[in-house]
Order: sequence, then structure tokens, then C-alpha cells
Amino acid sequence: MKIDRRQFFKVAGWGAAAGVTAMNVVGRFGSGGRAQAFESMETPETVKAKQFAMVVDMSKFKTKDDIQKVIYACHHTHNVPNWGNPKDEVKWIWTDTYKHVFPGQESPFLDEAFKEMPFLVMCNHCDHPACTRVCPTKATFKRPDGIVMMDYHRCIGCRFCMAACPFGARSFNWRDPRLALNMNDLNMEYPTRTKGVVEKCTFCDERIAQGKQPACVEAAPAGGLVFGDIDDPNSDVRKALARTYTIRRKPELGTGPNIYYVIGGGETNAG
Amino acid sequence: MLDKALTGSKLYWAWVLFLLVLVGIGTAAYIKQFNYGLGITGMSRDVSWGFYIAQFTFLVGVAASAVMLVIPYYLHNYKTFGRIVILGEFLAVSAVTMCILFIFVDMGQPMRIMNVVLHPRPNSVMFWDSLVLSGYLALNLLIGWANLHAEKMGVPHPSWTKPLTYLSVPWAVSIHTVTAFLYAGLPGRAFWLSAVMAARFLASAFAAGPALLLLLALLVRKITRFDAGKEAIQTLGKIVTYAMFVNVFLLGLEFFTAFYSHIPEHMASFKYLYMGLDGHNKLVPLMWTSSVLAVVSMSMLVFPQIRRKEKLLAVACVATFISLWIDKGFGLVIGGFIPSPMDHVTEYWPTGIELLITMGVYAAGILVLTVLYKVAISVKVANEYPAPLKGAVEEAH
Amino acid sequence: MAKEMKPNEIIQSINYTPPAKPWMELPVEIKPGMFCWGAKAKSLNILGLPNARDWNPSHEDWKLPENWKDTVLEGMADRLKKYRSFKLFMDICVRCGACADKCHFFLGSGDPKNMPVLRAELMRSVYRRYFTTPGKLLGKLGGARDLDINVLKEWWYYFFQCTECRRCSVFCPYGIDTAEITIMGREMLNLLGLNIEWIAGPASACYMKGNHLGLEPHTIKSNVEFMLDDIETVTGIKIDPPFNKKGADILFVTPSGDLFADPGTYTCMGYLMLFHELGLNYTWSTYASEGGNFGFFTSNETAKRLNYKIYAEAKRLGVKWILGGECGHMWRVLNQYMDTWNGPADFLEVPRSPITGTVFENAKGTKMVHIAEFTADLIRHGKLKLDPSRNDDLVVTYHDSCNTARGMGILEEPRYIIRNICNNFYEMPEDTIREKTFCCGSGSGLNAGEDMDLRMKGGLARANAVRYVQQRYGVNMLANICAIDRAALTTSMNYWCPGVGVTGVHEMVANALVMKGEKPRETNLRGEPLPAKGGEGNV
Amino acid sequence: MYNGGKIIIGLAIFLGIATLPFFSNIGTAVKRPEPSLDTPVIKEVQAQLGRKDVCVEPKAFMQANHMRLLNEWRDSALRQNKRLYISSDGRKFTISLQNTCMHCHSNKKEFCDRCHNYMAVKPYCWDCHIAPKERGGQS
Amino acid sequence: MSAFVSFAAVVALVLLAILGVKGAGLTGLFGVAIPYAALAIFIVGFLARIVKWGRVPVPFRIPTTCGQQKSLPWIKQNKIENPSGTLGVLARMFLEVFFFRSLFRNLKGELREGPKIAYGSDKWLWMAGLAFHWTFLIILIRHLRFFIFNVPPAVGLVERLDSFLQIGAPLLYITDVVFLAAVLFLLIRRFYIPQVKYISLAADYFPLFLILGIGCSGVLMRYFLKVNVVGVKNLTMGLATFNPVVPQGLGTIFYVHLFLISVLFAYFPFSKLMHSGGVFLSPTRNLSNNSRIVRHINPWNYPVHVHTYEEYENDFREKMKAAGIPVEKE
Repeated sequence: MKIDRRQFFKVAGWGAAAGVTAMNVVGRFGSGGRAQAFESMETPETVKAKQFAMVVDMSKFKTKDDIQKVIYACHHTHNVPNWGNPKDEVKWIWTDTYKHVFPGQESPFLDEAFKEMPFLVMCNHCDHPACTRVCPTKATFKRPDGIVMMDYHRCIGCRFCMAACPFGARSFNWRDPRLALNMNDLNMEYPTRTKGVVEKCTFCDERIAQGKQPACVEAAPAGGLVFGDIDDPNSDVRKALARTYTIRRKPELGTGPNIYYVIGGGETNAG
Repeated sequence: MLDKALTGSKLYWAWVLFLLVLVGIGTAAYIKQFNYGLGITGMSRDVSWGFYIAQFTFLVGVAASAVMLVIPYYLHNYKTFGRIVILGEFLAVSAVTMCILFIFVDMGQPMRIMNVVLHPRPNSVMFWDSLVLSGYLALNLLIGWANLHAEKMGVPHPSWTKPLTYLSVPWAVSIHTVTAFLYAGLPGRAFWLSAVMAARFLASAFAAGPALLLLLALLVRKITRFDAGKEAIQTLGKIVTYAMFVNVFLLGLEFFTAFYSHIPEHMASFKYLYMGLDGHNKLVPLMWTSSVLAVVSMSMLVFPQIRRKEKLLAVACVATFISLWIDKGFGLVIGGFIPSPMDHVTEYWPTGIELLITMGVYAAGILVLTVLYKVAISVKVANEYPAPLKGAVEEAH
Repeated sequence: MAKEMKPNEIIQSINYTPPAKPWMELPVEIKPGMFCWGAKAKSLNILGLPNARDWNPSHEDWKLPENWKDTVLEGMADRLKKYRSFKLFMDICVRCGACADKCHFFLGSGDPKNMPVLRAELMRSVYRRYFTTPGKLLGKLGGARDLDINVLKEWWYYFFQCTECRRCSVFCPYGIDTAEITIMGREMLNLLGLNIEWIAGPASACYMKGNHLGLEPHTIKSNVEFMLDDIETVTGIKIDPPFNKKGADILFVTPSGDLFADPGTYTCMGYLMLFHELGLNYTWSTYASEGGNFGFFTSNETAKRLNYKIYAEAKRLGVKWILGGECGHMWRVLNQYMDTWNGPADFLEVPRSPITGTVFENAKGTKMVHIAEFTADLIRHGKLKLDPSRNDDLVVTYHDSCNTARGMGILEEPRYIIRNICNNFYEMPEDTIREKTFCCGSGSGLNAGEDMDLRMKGGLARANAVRYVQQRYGVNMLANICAIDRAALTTSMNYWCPGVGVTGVHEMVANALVMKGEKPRETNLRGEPLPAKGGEGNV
Repeated sequence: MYNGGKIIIGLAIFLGIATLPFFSNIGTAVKRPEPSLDTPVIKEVQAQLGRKDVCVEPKAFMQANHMRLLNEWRDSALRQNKRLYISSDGRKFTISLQNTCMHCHSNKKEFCDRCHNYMAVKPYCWDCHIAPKERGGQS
Repeated sequence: MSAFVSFAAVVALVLLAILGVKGAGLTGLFGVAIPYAALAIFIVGFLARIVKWGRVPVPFRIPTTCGQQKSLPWIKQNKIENPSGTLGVLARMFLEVFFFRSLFRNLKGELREGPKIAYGSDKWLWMAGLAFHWTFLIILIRHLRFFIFNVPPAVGLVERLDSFLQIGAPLLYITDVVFLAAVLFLLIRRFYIPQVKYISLAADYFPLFLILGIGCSGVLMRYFLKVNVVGVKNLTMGLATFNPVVPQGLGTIFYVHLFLISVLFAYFPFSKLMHSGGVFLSPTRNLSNNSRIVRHINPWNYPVHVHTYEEYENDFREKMKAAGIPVEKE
């Protein structure tokens, strides 16, 4: 039997060395009966990538409903509470106008319709995320596949990540989220959060592990949201990027956002 | 020595009791916040840090200011500060205690606070801040207590405090530098993204801290037999003067950079703070109060004739302190969040519960300060005035 | 007598680190200068104490009875049934060591067996061996040992190196009082005639003649008359104090040391002058002419026998209440033992100051008032005309006697008096005064001449604190309210901090007291010129 | 006894405290909790495997170590993205409290709560994780 | 030497439990019989010891007075350190028992050049003592959850506060850490401080090693080795309801823990640990200093030989007359 107790005895840091030694000596006196190996692996169906990215093409969203569907898909899948007020608000994906999504890039002569047009915004899963850099507990971290992940078990609620994120992508549970959830209409396969932790879009890490696309992508009109590995030249994302001119939010900050926006809707011949 | 804090006049006990009541109220308010969540405060998704973190930031400065006594005394052998260096060290202990408490009450999940130690991320500034703050607390408590203990015993300061004292000098600078880095290293927060942030922090700290210390020294002289000495107080006044001017100078640099360059996001927060933005102007009166007080204090401090009059000096120090408290304990942190990275303006104002908790933390800090000062002053006074101590006879009346 | 150690020799000999050898294996060494002569047959016979014979502690043979071991063990068993303190203190010590450096003998000698805990262990080890099951079973491992002649000698040596000052008891988390253990130890030793002459002699004198010094009635009177002459020289006032006067209101009892030698006699003159000035209807007694009680350092029974005289004399003379002079262990006994032994004093009245009308409620049982309480009350009510400047040549510090501090708690009264009679008063470091005060080093009957090394070692801690204020504030006078202190500290001050005199509080009172009809004073009671009037004091 | 009154009061208090457990249980029916394994899914798996002990690890191990296993699981899934657990008998399970554990143990009240209540343990799992819907509504 | 013997004794006890349970399978003995016996010894022994002390009279009022006595009305009495009434004594005892008032006073005397004896406050023993006793108490209270079926809310509250910091699973108790640290400190100071080392007996080391063993086995059991805790409560509830059961497969570490506790309980009444009861009876602390106000009776007071005035006057009558001192018989 494989003995990999290091995993098991990683308790609390204190006394670890003494503890482990002692346990190796008297290891057989617990009532577990036998030493237990802990072995786990990635699910084979996990979607693999070096850096996940998404292309948002708002022109594919013809109606408000198209957008609402996406937001609902995400928020319902992840039991995101709906507080109905901006103070307690928690949101993973939402819309805002051009001026706010791309501040500083608006021009006074922008088309009125364009001014009012909603853009879907979410976590950018940056190449160099400021949020993970500042998190004092590694509660948020960048996975090898590029997802900026949240560990709700570890988050201490210091909200440094919120101050650091230049995109306002992070939400804090100012109150017990269950008070703002319809407890009869929960996604029973996904947890809620507890009060006092930060949350945000995780590119549906739990769905990726099942070989699925993120919930928003599935709910979006065809081509509205394109998801894939930006490192893979043959991925849908790369194809979409090759097709058209896209911009990112605040690239000048150097965080390397991985959400690309198709502005203007029409396909252009880039280059 | 701790027993010194357990004997005192009726006034002392009334004061301690008063503080305990405030701590009790603050605790009750905190329990309410703990059960409800931080939503009970005025903070929101856009302004995600508020009064607590602002107070923390301000108090780090107060703590760091002890170094303004330590440097002249230990590094330059400036004996005049020998009598009050302990007051500076204990003020630092109290201030850091409050810092830690403010961080604690600001946590969404305070029971996981040990995660910072158990799962440290060394490139997080907050990790370093927790290290330097607790280190600074330990240093000051250790040095202050050990030296005081030696004084009580009537023996020379233990030699091991010497290297620790030297260590405490860069350490003091580091606590405020690291705290400044909490802000100065964030992309997308133009208001904070400034190279002079740490310098500004230190300058304001070295004005506000010594100003408070000066006021405390005057207060201590009034209610106890311990006198810090005229010269020490004057020197402190000078330190406040220089630091205040440097501070305002650095603030001026920020203004220049923002407004001469005319980059919108660099100007936005300043506009919000001093003029209001998109019709939002909750902080404008406060910021102008701060500015006016800064001007008042500087125009008083700059004249040695005024400074030499202790009453006026005290007034100037009060002005300095309040000005900087508003600037750093409010404007600097809140201002950084307004407008939000998506250019929305969400205003912030602390709620009642938030203020009660803040009051509780301040009361706890002042309690720590009271106890430490009581011990220190009792020891010093007993050393200096062994003559007829007030006995039980007088106390009974 | 051994060559006395010089101060620096004592200092150099101090080493607080115990030897490598376990204490049970370290045989006792009876060192000259560290012990007092054995009790003489004569003294023990007068008191009717057992095994009276002349013996020398430094000789191998202590002339003990055959069955000495049984006597001790029976004595121990008896006392374990009589004193809860003894039984409890044998059982509950956890050896935390908090008491170790609280003992002046340990501080001054470094002898580990002078740590209170170890002093008690000397007896506990025997207690365990004979009175507890684990001790019987485990022997040495259980901290138990046989009682043999060496152990007995060790007991004698170390129980007469404890002044029963109770300082250790202040710091003990369970209040274990080594004095109680020493008292029991000395009782058991006394069953074998193992007393010291410096205790047995005075005790027997006190028994027969009424006071430790063996002053006979006429001598007492003539001694007092000498003082009266001196008083007249200084003040021009002639005093005629009453002796054994029936129908007096108050019986005054003070330690006989005050009648005999400087500087106690000055204190005594202070009493005389004060009482005269007040016109007090009081009396001295030649029969109850001793406040102190060396019986207390012998055995409970002896102490009770000596103490008997005070109430008996009060009854005989028909006084209303009793006033007690300045003394240490005298007050421990009067406060904690007298009423239990020889009370109830229902033939007396609750003490009431005839001058101020103050009723001393705190003495309504024993009917005995401390003179510091009495005088403080007078000053409080403005009944004394005082000129503190007459004491301006003195820079005073005050020494709390162990017994009045830790066995009574009379701390503020003398300080209040001192603050009103002199202008230069400095406290010693706070860890050496009040309940933390240090013994003079010669208490509990150890102020003999032959154990000078012991006394000076034991006096180091006290003297060191005096030296601190001497160097810092120029203190030149150590005030106290204890006759033993006045004798012992004089020696100790000369040894450790020359230049510091010793005085009773009431000597200073008398010097400051402006008496009706007195002539302008030129000298103090000691005949030294008074400080120049109106001149700058040496503050 | 001397000062007998006070001593006896003291001893009575001591005796009361020392024997508190014995008295406090008088009149309460104490029974060892038996977590129920009576759910359709467990039944099915038991039938499938032809044995009673079908959890991810043997019963004895789970009784003593389930909290540690869950702790490891959450780190594995969330932090390492390893969401497949290989049990000591080689079976594979998706690492998920809500979707794997509670899929079988859909009777939280008869399973988890019985022992937890007995031991007066209140794990904070359910602050976030949603308990399965059971008879008697939400937990 | 005595430290080594004590350590060896505790190791032997651990081995005994291991051999007894794992080797000989004597779970009934170690799980039921010994604990019951130990508790019985503890209770009976404790009571007997106190009664034994109680039967010894307190002939004299000998409080150690640590403050100003009750005196003239304008002098402020220290009513706690020098009590003259019951209330003061209660306050004094309360401070002593719950906050170790006397130890709080602790000083350290040092001989310095000069010569000068300098006194510094030394609160380490006080702090470690407080930490040790208080955490021990909290741990005991926490353990009530194993002995009471419907765990009282107060016990739950204590437990929740103790495990406030969410560290590990099961949650780490803060008191466990403090307790072990305090015991270690108390043990180490016995080796490190020369005077304390010199006075230490096996009876001092043994309980410390034993308690350390209990703490370590408990910590090992809860955090590292793991046992079926429901089974444990099954056993403990069986004990508490006089309906003993010995569940299978509890894990030897549990029996080690239980056995060491049993030993501690059984050892308690015969050891210095009785200071817990003894402190209440200490005459230097639990008496008021009112012996000048109220007469205290010594139950075994007996008449003694005295030298009466008559005898005295007979000895000195002539001398007294010559000196003009009045006499009874001319």
C-alpha cells in the first residue's frame, strides 16, 4: 500500500515535525486501523489549456434577453445571491456601458447607440493578476491553465484583492448570501458562500473539470462568447481573435487581461 | 511592574473604567457586526475598505513615529529625549495594538486570520505588513519594558536591548513603508499609484506621531509628577514642524503631477476629495478642514516665538494632528476608491456600528496606553521623587 | 569567637548557584560566626525546660538523651495534631521556588539551605519519612530521609538561621509561612534542650524578673531616672513618672531594651516626655516590664507563660487599658496571640484616648493600643505642638519591622507621624518596605555577639536598601518602631553603611515636641546640637 | 472538624463538581447514535458490490478520519484541480462533498447530524455547502 | 536523577497501557475498571485529605498581613491584603485562587556590583502558572462533552471560543497549544533555574511529566492519530451513567490517554497536587486580621506555670520599697 501521509498530516503547521515523527513511531495506535494513502488525480475529461481566454462579441447579443440569459446561467449555476442593492451586491458577470468598461477611451462623438450599448464584463483571468499577487493567504491564485481561482475555504475576507483588481471583478459577501438566494431554486451541485469571503468568476472550473464549457458560453448566442486556450493556435478563441479586431480592458496596466472584446460587431480584415 | 497599573487614584480608576465601558460597547457592536457581516458598515463593492483600514493606516504612522525619539536618543546620544523615549515606545505599542485590532475587525473571516501565517504568500505586501507590524510591536514592548525594568531595578539597561534598538530604527521606517506599499503597488488605483506614497506616509507620520506625543507629554505633566522637560518638548515641536512642511510639500508634488499632466484618472480622486465629482462631495468639507488646519498649524509652527509658547505649540499640534488624521485616516484611503476602476462614483460614510467599533478599538488602544504609561510614569516618578509618597492617609480623604 | 568576616569577604562569598551535590547528601557544617551558644543549664532550669545541661554546639557530643529521636517524632506528631498550619505546610508545597530569593539569609549567604523552601524541606523530609505513606515506601526518591543526629544538627543550625520574618510567606502562592515551620522546629529542638542561650537567658530572666534584661525593679526605676535627668538637661522640665501605680488609666508596656541601651533609651525618653506633656494618667510596671517575648522563640508554652504578666498586671493595677511601645515581635504576639492565650481581657475597657476621645475600635478585644496608633491620633487631632525643623539635621528613611508589617499591618501610622515631625523623609526602594520589608537580620533571638557573621549576612539586604537611599539622598537616620531593630540595625548600619544612625520614631517625636514650659532647646535628646534655626536644611 | 461548616460546604462543592457528569445524565436516555445508511443510493451500491462497507474508504477509517479526508479533498479539488479520488481499494470517486458524499448520504439528518449532535460538534461545512433536501425541509 | 526516574515512570505507564490494551486486550480493565477506581480514589482521597486537615485546629490567627491594618478611621485600610472581615477574606482568597495574587508579587533579587541587591519583578512563573491552570480548567470543561449527553450550551460556547481560529480539521483548540507550552515552561524551568532544580524532587517532576503525557496523548489522539470519537463518547457515557460499555476498535492512544488521566486522578490525593484544596485552608490567607478585635479560641489551650506578681514581689519586696515603688504587702 502506498503510504503518503505527508498529505494527511499537514495539519496546522505547528508541531508538524514532532507530530509526524511521533506518528511514525506510534502510528498504529489510532483507531483508523490502517495507514491510509491519499491519492487523487485530475478528471480525464478535464479541458486542458495553458491559458484560458474568452472573446466577447456583443454584436451577437441581439436582445436584452440574450444577455440576461447569460447572466442568469452564471449566477444560477453558482448560486450567486441577488441582493437588489448596489451596497451588498455580488456579481460574477454583468454589463456596463462602454464608458465604464473602457474608461478613458470614450470619445464625445461616439454613436449614441454605442454609448448605451451594454458590455458583458467579468473577471479577466489576467496573465499577471494583481489580485493573486496581493492575496496574503493564497486564497486566490492562478492555476496552471490560467484560471484565476478562488478558494473560499481559505479567504480571510481582507479584500485586498478587491482593491487590487483594476476591473472591479471581485465581489465581497457583505452579508450571508443565503439571505439573498431563493433557497428553493439553488443549484444543488454547487455550494453557496459564507459571509465574509470574496468571490468572482472562475471560468466555471467545476464544469471544465467535467469537460464542459463555462455556463455563460453555453447560454450565449452562438459566437457571442468564445472560450478556449489562447495558447493553442487552433483554438476557437484564437480563431476568433484572428478573424477580427478586438480590444481588452486597460491593457496599459500590464495585467494581461484574457477577455477580448469585439467592438463594432463587423468582421474586419485585421492587418 | 504590572502591579503599578493596579494601584492608582480614583481619577485613574474612573478613567480605566470609562475606557472599559467603551471597549465593552465596541465589543458588543463588533459581535453584532460579526453576526451580521461587514454589510453593517458603510463599505460597499466599490469602496471595499473604509474607516477601519483608514484608521489602521493612520495609526501605523503614529506607531512609526517612536523612531523620531529613538534616533536622536540612541543614534545621536541626544540625552534630552532620555526621559520620554519610553513614552514614544509605549505609544508605538498602543498604536500597533490598535492597528492589529483594526485589521481584525475589518476581516470578513476573522477566525481564519492565522491563514496569513499558515499559508503565507511572501509576495503579498499584506503578509509583510503583518510581519513587520507584529515585529515592531514585539520590539517596542520588549525594549521599552526591559529598559524600564532596568530603571526600576536601578541597574543599567540590559545590553541586549542595544542591538534591538538599532534594529527598531529601520524597522519603524519599514512598517510605514510597507503599509504605503499596500496602496502604492496597485494597478488601476491612480490616486495611490505614486512613488512618493511611502515618503508621504513617513512625513505625515513624523508630524502626526510627535504631535500626539508632544500633547501626551504635556498632559502627563499636568496630571502626574512626570515632566518630560521643556527642551524635549521644544525639540519635538521642531520635529513636527519639519515633518509637517515636508508632508505638505509631498502632497503638493502629488497635486502637481496629477494636474499638470492632466491625466484624468490621476486627477479624479483629487477632484472628488477637494471639489466633488459628478455631484458627489461628501468628503469635501472634511478635506478642506484638513487643509485649513494644515495651514494654521504650519503658520504657527514656523515661528519659533510661537512654538516656544507651550500653549500655542499645543494648539498647533492639535491642528497638525487633526489635519493629518483627516487626510490619512479618511481621505487617503476612501479617496483611492472613488471613482471606482470602472469610473463609477459610490460614496462612503461610516455607519453607527462602524463608528462604535472604531471607538471600541481606540478605547482599547488608549487603555493599553494608559496602563503602559501608568507603569512607566510610576517607575520614573518613584525613581525621581522618593520623598513622602502619598500614603493611604491622604488617599482616604 | 571566630574572626569576623569583613563586608567584602561576605560579598565575595555569596554565590546563589547551589552546589552540585544534592542537599540531602550535603552534611551540615556548624560554622563559627554563624550560630549562637547553646542554652545553659541554668536558664533552662529556671524555665523548667527539659534536658537542661551546659553544652557546646561546636562539640561533637550535644549531650542528648537516649531516646531523643522518639521525643522529636512524638513532638512532631503532637504538633501535627495541634497546628493546621504546620500539617498543611508540610503537605502542600509545590516547590515552585518563588520564595527562594526572598529570604535575607539566602540573599546574604547564598547557602541553599537558607532558601525558605529548603529550610522547610529539612523538616518535610523527616515528616515524609515518618508520617506519610509515599515517604515510607519510596524513601529518598519520595523526598524522605531518616532522622539522625546529623539531620537534627542541621535542624538546629538552620532553624536558628531563620528570623521568622515571614517575608517568604508574602510571595508564596499558598501562603506557606516558613516562620511557622521554624517555630515548630524550635519547639521540637527545645524538647531536647537544644535552645540557644541568647534566647533561653532572656526568657528565663523575663520569667523571674519581668524583663529580658533581668532588670530588677529598682534598677528599672534608676535607669528611668537617668533618662529623666537627661530630659531635664535638654528641656528644663522635670518629669516624675509613676511606677506600679494602682488606679492609673493606662498601663504602659514597652520592650525592656528601651530601658537599657542606646539608642533605645532615647525612644524611651520620648515616651516619657510625650506622656508628661499630655498629662497622661498612666503607669509603668516593673513586673510587666517587658513587651517583647523571647518565649515566642522557644515554644508556644513558654511564650504564653511570659505573656501572662501583662494582663495579670493590668488587672492588679486596675487600669482601663494598655498602651504598648515600639517593638516588633512584641506586637506580633500581642496582635495574634495574647488574647487567645491569656484573654479575655474583660476586666479592661475598650481603649479610648483621654486626650482626643478617640475610641480604638480595632483594639476592642485585646484592649491594647500601639503607641504609633496613639500618637498618630494625637497629631491628627492637633494635640501636639511640633517643630519638625528640630529634626532638620536628619535625612530619614523608615524601616518596617517584619512583625509589625507582616504580622499586624501597621504601615501608615508611623509614616504619618514621621511626616509630621521631620522635613526630610525618603522611602527605600518599594520592594524592600511595607509588606516586602527586609528583616534586620537579627530577629527572633539571634542578635547575639557570637553569630555576627550570620547577622551581617542576614542584614545585608536591609542595609543595602538603606545604602541606596544613603547614597542617593544622603539619608543619615533610619527610623523604626522595634527595639530589636534599634539594637541590631545600629550594628548592621555601622558594618554595611556607616554614617546612618538608628532611631525610634518616638525619639524623633520628642525632639520635635514643643513642651509647655520648656527652655529653648539647644540639643536633641542625644545631646547633639540642634540644626541652626531658619537655616537652609540640607534637602 | 474545626471550621467544619465552611470545610463541609467546600467539600460539597468539590463533590458536586467531581460527580457532575453522573448527576447531569440522570433521566436522560443515553444511546449511542447509529448513523443511518438507509438511502436508496447506498442500498444500490451495497447490492452492486455485494458488501456492506461501500464508502470511499473503510468504515473504521471514515469514522475517525472523515474530517481530515474532507479537508484533503477540498484542497485537492480547489487548489490542485485534482477532482478524482482513488480509494484504497482502487475505486474512483469525484471529489465533492455536495455531489459525492451527499449523493449517497442524502439523509444528512440521520447520518451526519446524529453523531455530530451526539458529540456536540458543529462543523462549518454547511455554511456554504448545501445539504440535500430531505423530509422535513432544509437543514 | 529524580527527573529521569519520573520520566521513566511515565514512559512505563504509557507502555503499560499499550501492552495491556494492545498486547493483552484488557480494554475492560483500562477502559472501565481503572477509571472508576481512579475516580473513587480521587474523590475519597481528596475528601479524606481535606477532612484530615480540617480535623487539625487552627489555634492562632496568623494571617500574613500584606497591607495596612484596620486602624484609625482616617487611615485607609487595605481590606483585601489585610482583611478584618469575611468579605475581605473572600476577596483575598478569590484573588489568590483565581489570579495567584501572591505569585503576582514575585520578585527576582540580583546581587550586582556595588554591592547592590537589585530587585526586578519576575512574572514568568505567575504567567505560566495562570496559563497552565486556566487552560487546564477550560480543557476540563470542554471534556464535559464526553460525559454529558445533552451538552450544556455553556460548554458548547467554551468550545466554540476555544476553537475560534479555524485551523485544521478537527479544529485546533487554542488552549491545547497554550497548555502544552505552559507545562513545558514549568518543566524546563525546573531544569534551567539552578535553585529550582536544586529543590526539585521526583514528586515535582512526575506530575509534570504525567500531565505532559496526558496533554501529548490527547493532542496526538485528536489531531494526528485519530480515534473514533463517537466510540469514545460511547465509553465515557457508559462510565458516566454506570452502564459501562467497551466499544471495539477505539485505538490504543485513547487508552493511553485515559490511563494516564486515571493515574493522575489516583495520584492526586497523595501528592502535592493537593495544594488545590490546601490553598483554601491556608491559615496565613484565609483568616482575617481581627485578633485585636475579637477573641479567637484555641481549642487546646491549657493552663501553664506562671510567675505571679506575688512571687515576684516576694523576690524583690525590699528592693522595691527602698526604691519607692509601691508594693502589695508592706
